[in-house]
Amino acid sequence: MDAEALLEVLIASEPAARKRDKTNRTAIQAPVENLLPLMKRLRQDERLAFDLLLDHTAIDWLAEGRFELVYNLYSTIHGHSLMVFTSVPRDNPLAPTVSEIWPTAHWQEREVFDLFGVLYDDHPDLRRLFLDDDWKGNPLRKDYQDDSMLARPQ
Amino acid sequence: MSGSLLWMTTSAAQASPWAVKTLTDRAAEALPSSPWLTLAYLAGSLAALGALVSFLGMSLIYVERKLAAHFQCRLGPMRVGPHGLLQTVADSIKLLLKEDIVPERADRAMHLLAPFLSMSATVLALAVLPYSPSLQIADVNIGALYITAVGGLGVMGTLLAGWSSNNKWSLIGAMRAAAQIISYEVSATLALLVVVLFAGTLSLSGIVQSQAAGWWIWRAPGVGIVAFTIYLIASTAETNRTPFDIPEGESELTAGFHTEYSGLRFSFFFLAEFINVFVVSAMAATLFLGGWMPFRVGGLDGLNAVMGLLPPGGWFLLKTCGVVFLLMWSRWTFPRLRVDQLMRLEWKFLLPVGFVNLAAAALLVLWNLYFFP
Amino acid sequence: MGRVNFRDIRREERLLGGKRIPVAVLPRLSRNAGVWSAARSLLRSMRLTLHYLVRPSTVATRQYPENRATLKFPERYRAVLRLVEEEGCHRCAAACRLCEKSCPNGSIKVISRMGAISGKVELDRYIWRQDSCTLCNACIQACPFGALEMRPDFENAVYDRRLLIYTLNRYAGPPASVLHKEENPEARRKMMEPRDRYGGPVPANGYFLPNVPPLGGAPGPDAAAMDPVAGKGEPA
Amino acid sequence: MTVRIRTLEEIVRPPQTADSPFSTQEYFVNMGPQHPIAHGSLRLVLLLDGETVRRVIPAPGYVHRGIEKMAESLTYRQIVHLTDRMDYLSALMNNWALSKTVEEAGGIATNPRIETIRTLMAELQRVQSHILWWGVLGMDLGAFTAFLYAFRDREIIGEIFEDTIGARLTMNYIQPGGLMFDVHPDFARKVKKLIVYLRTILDEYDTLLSGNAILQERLRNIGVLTPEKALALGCTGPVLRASGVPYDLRKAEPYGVYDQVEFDVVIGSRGDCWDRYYARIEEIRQSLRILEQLIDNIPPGPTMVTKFAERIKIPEGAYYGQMETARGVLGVFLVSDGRADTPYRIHFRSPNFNNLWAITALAPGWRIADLIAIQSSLDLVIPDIDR
Repeated sequence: MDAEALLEVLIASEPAARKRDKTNRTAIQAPVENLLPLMKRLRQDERLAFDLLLDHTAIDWLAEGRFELVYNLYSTIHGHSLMVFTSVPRDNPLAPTVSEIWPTAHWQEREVFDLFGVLYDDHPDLRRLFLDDDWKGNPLRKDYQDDSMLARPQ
Repeated sequence: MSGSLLWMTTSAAQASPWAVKTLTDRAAEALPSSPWLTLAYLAGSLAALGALVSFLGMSLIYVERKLAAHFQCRLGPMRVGPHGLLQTVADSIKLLLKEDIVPERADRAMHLLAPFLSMSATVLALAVLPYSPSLQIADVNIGALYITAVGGLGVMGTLLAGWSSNNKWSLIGAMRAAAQIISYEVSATLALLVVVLFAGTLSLSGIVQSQAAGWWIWRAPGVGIVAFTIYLIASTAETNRTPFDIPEGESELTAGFHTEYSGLRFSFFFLAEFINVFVVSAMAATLFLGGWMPFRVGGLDGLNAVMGLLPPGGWFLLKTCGVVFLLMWSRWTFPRLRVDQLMRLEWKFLLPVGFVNLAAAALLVLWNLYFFP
Repeated sequence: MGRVNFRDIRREERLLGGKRIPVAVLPRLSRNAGVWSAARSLLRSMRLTLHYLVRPSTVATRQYPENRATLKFPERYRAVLRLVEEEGCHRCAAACRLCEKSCPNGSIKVISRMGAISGKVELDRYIWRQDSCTLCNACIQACPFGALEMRPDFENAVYDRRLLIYTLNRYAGPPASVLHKEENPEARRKMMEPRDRYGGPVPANGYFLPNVPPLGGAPGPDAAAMDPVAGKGEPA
Repeated sequence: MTVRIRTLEEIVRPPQTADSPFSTQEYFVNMGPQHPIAHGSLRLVLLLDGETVRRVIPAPGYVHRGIEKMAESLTYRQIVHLTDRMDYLSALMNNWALSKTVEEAGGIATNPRIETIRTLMAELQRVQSHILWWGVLGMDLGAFTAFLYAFRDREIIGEIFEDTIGARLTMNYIQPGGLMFDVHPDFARKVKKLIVYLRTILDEYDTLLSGNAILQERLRNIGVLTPEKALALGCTGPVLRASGVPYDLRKAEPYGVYDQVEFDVVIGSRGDCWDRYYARIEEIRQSLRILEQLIDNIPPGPTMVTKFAERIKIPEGAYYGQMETARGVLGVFLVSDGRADTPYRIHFRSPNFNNLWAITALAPGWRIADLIAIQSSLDLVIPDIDR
């Protein structure tokens, strides 16, 4: 399916979703409340059939007070790809887990939890991935500070 | 049948131009003359044994390292001494000087004892090996049985080491070792029995003498080579070497049963392994390749005379080195087997084949169906 | 059942995402290798190792300290950063610090001064931290004068890591393009103020590393600026 | 809300003591971070029942350097040298993945010469990486000789890199806008020699290990990964292809000059360790085919299309670029706020990260020795997982 047809199908099935600009791939933006049903449809709808979750990560928009979550999908059946964006507020970063749909999200969400502190609802094993369990703070947040951080040489 | 056996041993003894005189015999001769002489003799032999063991171990380690290197397109040790000849000496000195660490929660007494148990079991086997007609410590009349029994003792050291280290990897290694060694001893013994059947004696020098007309590996048609192969495989497994090194299995269990050992005690395990390789190779040479007996074919006196030019001790060394080379060659070629594959190989393949082979050998002996009976 | 050769690879086309993709499909290995074929395969691999054992010419080892005389490294090999020298003069014309800015981890510090004789900004000290340099070549690509180069001199071991921070230029003063115009050797020498490898703000004089006492003498004036922890990497 | 944050200690509690001296019990054991199998520093917490693996809990992070955080304060050119240090065995492909994404986002068009040399270098690197992996697999399974043969042959490719790039491992060669150097004059001659040599050497590898009955027994039918499961677990690269999915970005989304060369995507028929093993060996042969087609056809042109001093600015937006490295799909997710010459956020989707995760599904039920085989067949590079 080409990009426009894909978007058409998506927006028809998920009215809350809209196209996201300023990306180099087809991308949609969806509110976090509608994320889980949307993701389920993306996986199960035969016209979409996104069977490979390549990547999941987050962006910390400090000034706007939100985290943007990104899901990067690919379909080995149709050969199309899609980026799904959603936002969660920084003071209550709670998102649904998609690890039931794509088991690979299990780890990717743990990485985001570890480095950004985004919490995933119903995640089967929400633990820090890289850092110690007693680590303070989430290093990839823009306001993270610790004693051994170096400033960029000018 | 007993008649034929009796005939065989006596004929072998008569055919042999070598009179066997063991060191124990000589000691017994010296004993009445002076107790001091006996004492000196004992001390001397102890020192000689120690020297032999460390020399054997170190030279085997050197040979192994060099061989491994050249199998792998490397040079191996080159720095200490010419072509790295003194490398193992330097390594042993280093090991001796290293701290001997006992893990805090280890069973201290057992932990300290285990390497010595391992070592003594292998060294005990050296006592009955016939190196040459004039060089054998004791010609026990059940030599073959003795070797099997003493070899089984070695597993105690391994098991104790793994247990007392209080380390899970060590324990897994020890358990694997116990299972493996005990299983493969069965096959090794079955292969050994084939030769015992043909030779009609359990005495090792008797077995050597019985090969005056030819080595059992070819003189016993078919069964000889099969028994030799089984013995070689089983004994490689008993010495815990690749492809049967699963008790140590470096990439699996770090170092298996000796993970927690360091310094002198580690070197004991190390040395024991190499002495074991020597014992196993010497046994294979003695049983199947005629021990110190030159290459002889019954009836071909010309050939036999030419072969007799090399002294028996030389023949023994040559054959043992050949078997050692075979073991090292396979070690540096093959990947490691898995535990269950190892057990399957033993119980489902080697053991049945060994039994059939033994039965066939018994029939051959019964009907005198072998060369130069 | 005949034994499947593991090298019987089938060429086909498969569909992926609507595209036809040429594929090479590996065969399924047969259930069990027979005793004979197994033994043969083992013997074949033993023959291979024996092949190498009996041919000493196949040994790949290079004996390093012994072969120093014949050891040749490729021209482009990156091991140490050096200032390009033209008859004893460097080429750093403006001390413009482009290299310093291009360095991803702050391994370079260029100290410039106003030349008393030339009246222009000239290089005072070119300090390189070999201990943190990743040899990424960015400084060399950034230099507009071609004043820097990487050399394949790889024997750089020292017993004290403070010794890995040092001055690259042998003198403070104008570059080769200026000096070579000066005919009078006496005048030329006057424009070149010698600089030692260690000294001034450079560590041998007291660069601070955690838990490592200075080599001796008081810390230089810029020592704190060179220290990533105390000075936050910000030169004063 | 059912968010429950857990810790490793919570999971790895010592089990209850056995009721009677004869009952068995499962036990936890740490494999790594210091263990011969952890090439690097990987910690696997195993729940064992005797020799049988019941559960694997990977605990990565021992080589975590915060590359993504560091990259936020570096310019796009400077980040390239950090990508060398992720999957150091595919350093050039990592360089390329970042450069490609930056070029795509910043609207930099390269020329055919640059793309051809990049493709050649990437394929050389793939061959080198697979050869090293072959040796390491041999070592993991106890065949130490394979390891040294692999290192001997890897050296030849290392020397080709040294000639052109001046480094062997962390090369920083492929940069946004071009290449650091043009290829060495000797490059084509040496690569042609290498192709001939490797063809014979690969047959030797087959004799030493692939054809060896012991190795086949160790790999055949172990750790079977079905295509559905492989996709669900996010596996890519040879791991996914061995399961029968011909997903190779060189074909699926051709970049470089891959659309101009002929090669086959190697796929397995069962998805066991053997397929993952032999797929890589066969991939070396396919890479040699690609090298052969390109080595005489390097078009002329400059090797850098931008000036180095020129600052690369990327318009505001989120960009995703990806590439097939020796281990799978390396994705670069790049967010620019359009103001600075540094990325606002950069994220690397590393292939090993997802491939390691597959071990938790593959290993349970197999023995410790099989776990070794499974882990080797996944070809993990730990610094790439941790970043």
